[in-house]
Amino acid sequence: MLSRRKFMYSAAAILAVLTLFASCGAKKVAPVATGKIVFALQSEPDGYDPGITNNSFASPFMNQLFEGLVTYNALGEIVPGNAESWTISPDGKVYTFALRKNLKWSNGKPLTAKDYRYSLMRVLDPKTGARYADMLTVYVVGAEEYFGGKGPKESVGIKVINDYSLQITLKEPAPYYLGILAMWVYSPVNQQAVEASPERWTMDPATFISNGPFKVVSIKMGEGVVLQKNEFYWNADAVKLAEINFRFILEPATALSAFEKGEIDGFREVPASDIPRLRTGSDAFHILPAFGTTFYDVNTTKKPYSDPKVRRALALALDRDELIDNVLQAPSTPTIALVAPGYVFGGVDFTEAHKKYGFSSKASVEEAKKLLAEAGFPDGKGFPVLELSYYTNATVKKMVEAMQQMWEKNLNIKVKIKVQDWAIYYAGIQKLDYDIGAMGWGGDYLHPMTFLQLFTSSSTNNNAGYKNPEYDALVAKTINETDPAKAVELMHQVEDIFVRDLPVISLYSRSNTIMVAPYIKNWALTALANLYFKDAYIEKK
Amino acid sequence: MSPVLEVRDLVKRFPVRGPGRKVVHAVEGVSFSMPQGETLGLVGESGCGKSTVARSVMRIYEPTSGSILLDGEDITRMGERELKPRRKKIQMIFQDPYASLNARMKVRDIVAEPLLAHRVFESQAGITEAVRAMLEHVGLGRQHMNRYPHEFSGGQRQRIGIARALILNPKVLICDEPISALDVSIQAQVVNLLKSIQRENGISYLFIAHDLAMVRYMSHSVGVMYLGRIVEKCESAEIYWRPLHPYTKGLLDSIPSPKPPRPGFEKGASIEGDIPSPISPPPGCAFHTRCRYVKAECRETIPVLKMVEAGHEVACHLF
Amino acid sequence: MIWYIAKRIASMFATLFVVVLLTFLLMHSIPGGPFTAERRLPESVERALVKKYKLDAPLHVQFFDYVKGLLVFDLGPSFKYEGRSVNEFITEGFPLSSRLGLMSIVFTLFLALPLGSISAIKSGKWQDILIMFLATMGITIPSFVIATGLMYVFSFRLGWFPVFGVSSVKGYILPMIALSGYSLAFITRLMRSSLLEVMGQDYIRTARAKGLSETGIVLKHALRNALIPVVTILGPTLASLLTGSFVIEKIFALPGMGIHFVTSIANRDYTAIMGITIFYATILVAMVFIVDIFYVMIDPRIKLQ
Amino acid sequence: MEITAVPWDKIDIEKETMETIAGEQRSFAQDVWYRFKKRPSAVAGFCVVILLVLFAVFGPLLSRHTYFEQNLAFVNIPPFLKVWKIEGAGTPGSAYITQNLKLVEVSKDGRLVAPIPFVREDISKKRILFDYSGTVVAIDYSDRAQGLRLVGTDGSAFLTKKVWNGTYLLGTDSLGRDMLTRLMFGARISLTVAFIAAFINLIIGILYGGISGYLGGNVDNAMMRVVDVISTIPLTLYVILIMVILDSGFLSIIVALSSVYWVSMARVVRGQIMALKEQEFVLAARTIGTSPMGIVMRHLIPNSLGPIIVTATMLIPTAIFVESFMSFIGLGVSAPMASWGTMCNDALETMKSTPHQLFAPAFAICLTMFSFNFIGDGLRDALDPKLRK
Amino acid sequence: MAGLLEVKNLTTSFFTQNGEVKAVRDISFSLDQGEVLGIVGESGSGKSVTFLSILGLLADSGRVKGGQALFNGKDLIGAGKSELRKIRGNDISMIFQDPMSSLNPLKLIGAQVAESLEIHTNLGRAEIRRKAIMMLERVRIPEAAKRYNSYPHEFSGGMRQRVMIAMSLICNPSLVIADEPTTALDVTIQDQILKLLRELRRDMQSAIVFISHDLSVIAGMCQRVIVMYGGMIMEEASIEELFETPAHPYTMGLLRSIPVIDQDKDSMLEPIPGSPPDMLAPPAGCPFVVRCVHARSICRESVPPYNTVSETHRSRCWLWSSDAPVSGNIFKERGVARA
Repeated sequence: MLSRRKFMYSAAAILAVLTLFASCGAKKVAPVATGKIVFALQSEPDGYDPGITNNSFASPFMNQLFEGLVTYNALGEIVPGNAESWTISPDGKVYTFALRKNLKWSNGKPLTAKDYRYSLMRVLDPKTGARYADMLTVYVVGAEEYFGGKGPKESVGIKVINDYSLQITLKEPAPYYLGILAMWVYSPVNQQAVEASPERWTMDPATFISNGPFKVVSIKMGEGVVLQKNEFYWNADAVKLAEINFRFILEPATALSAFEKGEIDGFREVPASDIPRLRTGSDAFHILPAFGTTFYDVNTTKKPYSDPKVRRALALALDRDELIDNVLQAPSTPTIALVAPGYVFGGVDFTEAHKKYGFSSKASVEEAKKLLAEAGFPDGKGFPVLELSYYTNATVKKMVEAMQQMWEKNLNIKVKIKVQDWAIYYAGIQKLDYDIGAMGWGGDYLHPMTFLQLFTSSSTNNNAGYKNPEYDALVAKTINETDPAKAVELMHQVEDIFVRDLPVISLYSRSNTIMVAPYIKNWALTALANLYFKDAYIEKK
Repeated sequence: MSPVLEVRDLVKRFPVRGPGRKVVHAVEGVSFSMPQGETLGLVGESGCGKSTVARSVMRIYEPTSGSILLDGEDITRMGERELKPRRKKIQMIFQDPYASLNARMKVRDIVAEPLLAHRVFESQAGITEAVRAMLEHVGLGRQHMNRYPHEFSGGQRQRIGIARALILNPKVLICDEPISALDVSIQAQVVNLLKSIQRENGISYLFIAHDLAMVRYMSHSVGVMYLGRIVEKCESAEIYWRPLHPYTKGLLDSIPSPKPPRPGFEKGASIEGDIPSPISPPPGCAFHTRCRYVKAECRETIPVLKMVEAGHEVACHLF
Repeated sequence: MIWYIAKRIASMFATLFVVVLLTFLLMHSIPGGPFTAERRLPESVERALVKKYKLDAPLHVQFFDYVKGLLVFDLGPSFKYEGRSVNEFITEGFPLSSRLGLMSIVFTLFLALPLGSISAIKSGKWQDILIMFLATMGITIPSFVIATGLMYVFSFRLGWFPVFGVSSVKGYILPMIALSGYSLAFITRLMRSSLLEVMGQDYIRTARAKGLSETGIVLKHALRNALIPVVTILGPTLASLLTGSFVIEKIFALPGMGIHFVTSIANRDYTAIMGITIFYATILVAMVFIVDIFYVMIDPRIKLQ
Repeated sequence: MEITAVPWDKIDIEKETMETIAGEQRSFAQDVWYRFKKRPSAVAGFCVVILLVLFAVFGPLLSRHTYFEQNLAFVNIPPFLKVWKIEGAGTPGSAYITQNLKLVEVSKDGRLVAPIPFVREDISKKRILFDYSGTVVAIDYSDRAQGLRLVGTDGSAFLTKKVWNGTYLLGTDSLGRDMLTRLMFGARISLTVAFIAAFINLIIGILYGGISGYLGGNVDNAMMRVVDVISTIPLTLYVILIMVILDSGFLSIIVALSSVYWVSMARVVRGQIMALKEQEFVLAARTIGTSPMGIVMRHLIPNSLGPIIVTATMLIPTAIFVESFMSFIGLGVSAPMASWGTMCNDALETMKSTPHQLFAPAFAICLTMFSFNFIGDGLRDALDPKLRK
Repeated sequence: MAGLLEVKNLTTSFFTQNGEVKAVRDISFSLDQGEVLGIVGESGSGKSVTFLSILGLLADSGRVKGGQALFNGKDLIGAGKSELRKIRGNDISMIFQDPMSSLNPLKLIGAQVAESLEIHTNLGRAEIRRKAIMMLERVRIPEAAKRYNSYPHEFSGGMRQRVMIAMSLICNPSLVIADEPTTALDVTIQDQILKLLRELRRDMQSAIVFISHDLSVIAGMCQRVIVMYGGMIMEEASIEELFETPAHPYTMGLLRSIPVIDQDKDSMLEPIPGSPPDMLAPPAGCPFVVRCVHARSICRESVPPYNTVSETHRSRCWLWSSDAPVSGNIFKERGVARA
């Protein structure tokens, strides 16, 4: 019997395909080129400078305003963006990009490879305060040294060959580097605009020069940002929307009401408890897979959680079906592994391999009890009070309360729940001052490595304190592997170690929810939560 | 015999909030002495400083200058701790029989408070007995001990106040307008009570009132106050028969006659005008603005209290 | 008068300085910094940021730098919102919040004074009981419930008003009512008790003895006297209404400044926390001051001293 | 008029009778209670508070449920159920469609029996199929105008009726816990926090305001500036600081509440003391030689009790309210314990789909606030010295 | 000549939380045009309440339970509110005790004086102002035109009372009720106000009711006096009769309990013993019975009737009853002696 949840998932996939069909058909029907839409966002981003921000709330803006060398299509595949084509050296270290000849800034001035070098070097300038600087320093040759003030500018592996050719040299081959290149930190910024007002060029539509399908015409703090079609975009002919009005509506319930009254045309983050109703009652509601996993960090440096058996027992004692169906109420896929579905190689999703773990989405109480007994806590005796931490968030609160009961019931241990404000909570997690804490990861790029790298000893986001040389070595080997097939094989091995050791307790792979009015066609929301309106149009009502 | 209470050149000024360092000249150089067992009456209109004198003597207010001698001891600058045992010798009764008793305390506790404060008795029974006796003395009984003040009439409450003041057996009792808030028929009860207590105990009173007739009746000697100063001081009989100061005369003339006027008879001319503000008292004699006999000198020099006849002092340039 | 104003202004500045100092200390003593975001920053990046915002300087240096900026009305850059200055938080958010706040205070006074008066005049009658019941409800029902309820009924069900935003005048109506809720109820109750007290005064009896009608008495004699306590609480009420409300702005998606009170703290946006608090404190002391001056206008007995 | 000789006897008036005080003797408390009783709204408020306390103390003992026991099969069930009468099956019965589109069998008296097993979803027909003891029934969502319907195999909808939830009288929360029982436990926490916080505020306020008011002058000035400053700095800042120092829990809520709200109490006390300290009975106590402490404790405080108690009464609802805010940002009691405030906060987001979860605790808070407001109003009058005889 | 005001069996009570306070019990009296009547009594004796009842100015808790008050033949007790309003301030005006609290602190003096004219006449603004200033001048307010624009707090107590007097006289009322107009004032100021009132009386046609607790104040003002105690009229007499031959033990006690200025200091005053009656539960008979040294058994049982002493003198004391024994009766013995 197909579980309902999986069914939902396939329904979502069908929807995605339907969206694709719609886009195919689009070419035949002449779209309305003057469409205006109002789209609500849940939060204001902390900035609009692609070189600086790493804030997920900036994503809708970055995706409409900027375009890097490569970008994604509606199916979430990497496609050429500003670069027409590229070549990768056999050792996988040197990427040479051929830029399109007709690239222009939104002010009509030409955009060349020099602009790319300027933009990337700016990210590597510590004075810029780029939050995503590590997306360059980790990969590009000489970048780390330069960023740390220990190396010369010239030795950074970003070279302008000519106006239309850019070469990036990596320290080591990284099979997923194109995914990293698609991140907005690699987007070009206009040198003239930036240097005229380094701090504030994104605050004024007049100086906010971009290169994507849209440009900014109005920006009002707390209220919203209005984008208009960028006539100088290299593929401007394909852009059919005249204006996108992004409005900040912090309260999801307000956004939903506004949508249902027709005041806005779409919004992200649908309130969970409304999902069942909307799923059956609205054709504007969409569930799409997300490349993210929700897991609970376990402090592996602390007894008894340092014992993999204990961690496994805890992981198995949870009934993920109940958690997802009844508590979360948002369609998601239960998992015990780390990588979320979405990376397809050779026609097979990476997560197909998870079947071999023989994991049940129901609680395996007997097995869990057995493991706990083996770890020295028969029937939970002697197990210290488990402190389950989370941050102020209503959904997470429900989850931890349900988990608390499951653990207490199934393992006969005591669980104490502790809540903190995010900043304090996160500081505590980083200091390894916790037992188990709510966490999760949304992929930066569509490749399993965005997950698997989390738990290397050197990862800044390894909050579990997990240190396993075997794991580290395998990850390093994967990075150096230029053959994609072999890389996949290696990555499966990495994940095997993960599932064996379970440094964190995975619960489910996430999904994205979105409401978009049915008359808006051809929009795209990728698994990385990149929302694209570059091909969207409005069908006459 | 030395006086039980002596006040010398008492000055009390209150700062006024706000700019210009203004002060209220409440009391400006008041001196008097009170012999044992006698009553000194202070009379004057509202704002003349008579209550301020009383409160300064009680050290409720800190005198600006001057000295207060109680039983020969200077208590003007004594600290509260030092003063406390001396407080037994000097007690006070207040004007408002409603405001002067704590509404949240029973009569027994009100009257017993001085005993507790000075630890006169060790046992509760001793205190109760003393309170009972004292209440009886002022005409109240045992059945009143557990009642709250609001259940009593004004006269009864004033007697409770007297009981509280007398329970420590003081030598001096300051009576700050003790009867002016009482009904006419009740005033005499309180006055008679005070008189009989004096006769029995030989206690000295500083009796303050605005009712000249009552002050004269109560007191052995009388001081008339006007704007912070004593303008006339003499034996109480004199004040009616031979008032010297124009203000005293005017005051006497202002008192309505207790008999219906004979037809065609018009009362003597009274004082015109209002009392000046104590914040900016007129220069010279404070009364010159209302005085019929004003001379140039009165506007400039402050007259001093001088002995005009034996036992009769007056502060006026006419003398 | 001048002396009084000068003294008041001096004490206002003293209060504000203490507020600045205390907020600064409090803020720096709570854990988490402005760069604690969704994900951890690489150490090198964080170091670069700390240096950029001069957070590595000793605390007292940071404080005096801040105060120096304050003297020229520069509240500094936001640590959270790249490129924003804290001044912008106020210049962008305050106009809307204050507009809404002013509308609310007008609405409040417009309703509360007559309602409170009716309640007092009809003391003990059904009108009084009804008004006091509603006023008690206004005090007891939290603003988020009022706001959500209003939105559900009037925007969602009836469609009379937009769900969010203030693109038209209509958009102000519901937030204004929701924002007024508490003060409306509170001032109604205050007005009632104040008027009741005034109506028992001797001069009201004098007015009655002149043959003035009850309406005339209320309008010509009682109202102005009864307003005095209302004026007293108007200062703090104005300050809190003008600077916006987190709940109302969130629910109606209004780009005001009330939202920053909470979010800047959650974000540990140091300069924003300081700026918003100082701005609020300034408005508060200024309002109290203005109300004191207003006092003199309605009560001739009070001289500014 | 017939007048006999007897009435003309002279009577002696004794002193005793002249000084007799009419009326029964009433202590201060009796007097307050006597006048408090005369206000029906205040008495009603008082009764409600007593009932709430009883509800909090004894309610949980009578409940079949516990506050923490979750039943994830029965989440978000409202107190009123719209049930569909399943007919044509082997055993006729009734079923309820839950908020997350599941089917629960409901007995005749409204008790929840068990979830009906899910079969599959037919996306083309827009139906979710369930297996009700061998018969297939389906939730049909094809017709948007009619909303959800429960249909049989023939596609015709069953009849509906409204029943009261027999298992969970006030429904369940988002984790399938009994709302009523949680409400009772919430009452324990909310009321305890409120009473303790009000009490501590009372003490601090009296001490601070008392000292400030009694000493007056520059001390008073300085102390009041401190109060001004405290009321200007945002509450959230302190709360987060306290959260860091103390860890979340009962103690920290009380500390947080006490650290701020004494300010209004201190202002009230100070105002009272300032007004009273020039009163003659206080002067009398001074001339007697009563110590400053004695004056404050025996004279000033008891006489300003009226406004103090009224302010304290009003603090109780404030405390309940602020507690909910603190719980939300993490200062509250730890889960699965919940106060009314946390229950409100939890239900806020799902207000549209499960309004009963918000309504019950919000109603409880409003009721408490109403009651305390009425008690406060009643006490204000009862304690007003002007109204005393 | 018909009386200006005739009060018959007026009874007023206050209903408080503690019970019914019988403030005025069955009182009757009359007043002629232009007459000056004094009402004397202690606080709580019902003297003010009587007139507040007549004018419909009782506090909310007060209610007139019965009786009539015929003013120019019209019953004021049964009169409608608007009818009463036309009379108040116009035909009957009042002067209150405390000039501080009886003036609205937020309104200009002039406006408050002029208000009665605004209510009761159709005069133009300028005319009203002119009249108000004239009135202020008549009560001897210096620089009246300037002081018109002052606030009450800028005036001294005596000046305020002058303003009150101006207010009450501005519409030329036929009856002025002065409720303890000098009690809150100092002796010298009281004297000034009394003088002013006496002067004004000469030019006015108004009848005056002068309420006071102070017999000596009444003595200089009035022609006739009513003595009240415990909500009842105890004695009514011409001023000379009252002082020379008081016909009620209470009046006698009152006269004896205050010292005169030349009182013999060694003589004790003769106070009336005891306390005023509790009006929540007044004695069944004569309200003065518990304090009366001449009380008889009958005094306890029933309220004495008005007994005629002379044509202009009546007393509510049983001892004046025709049935009262002569022996041991102070009044009759004296009467016999005098006769």
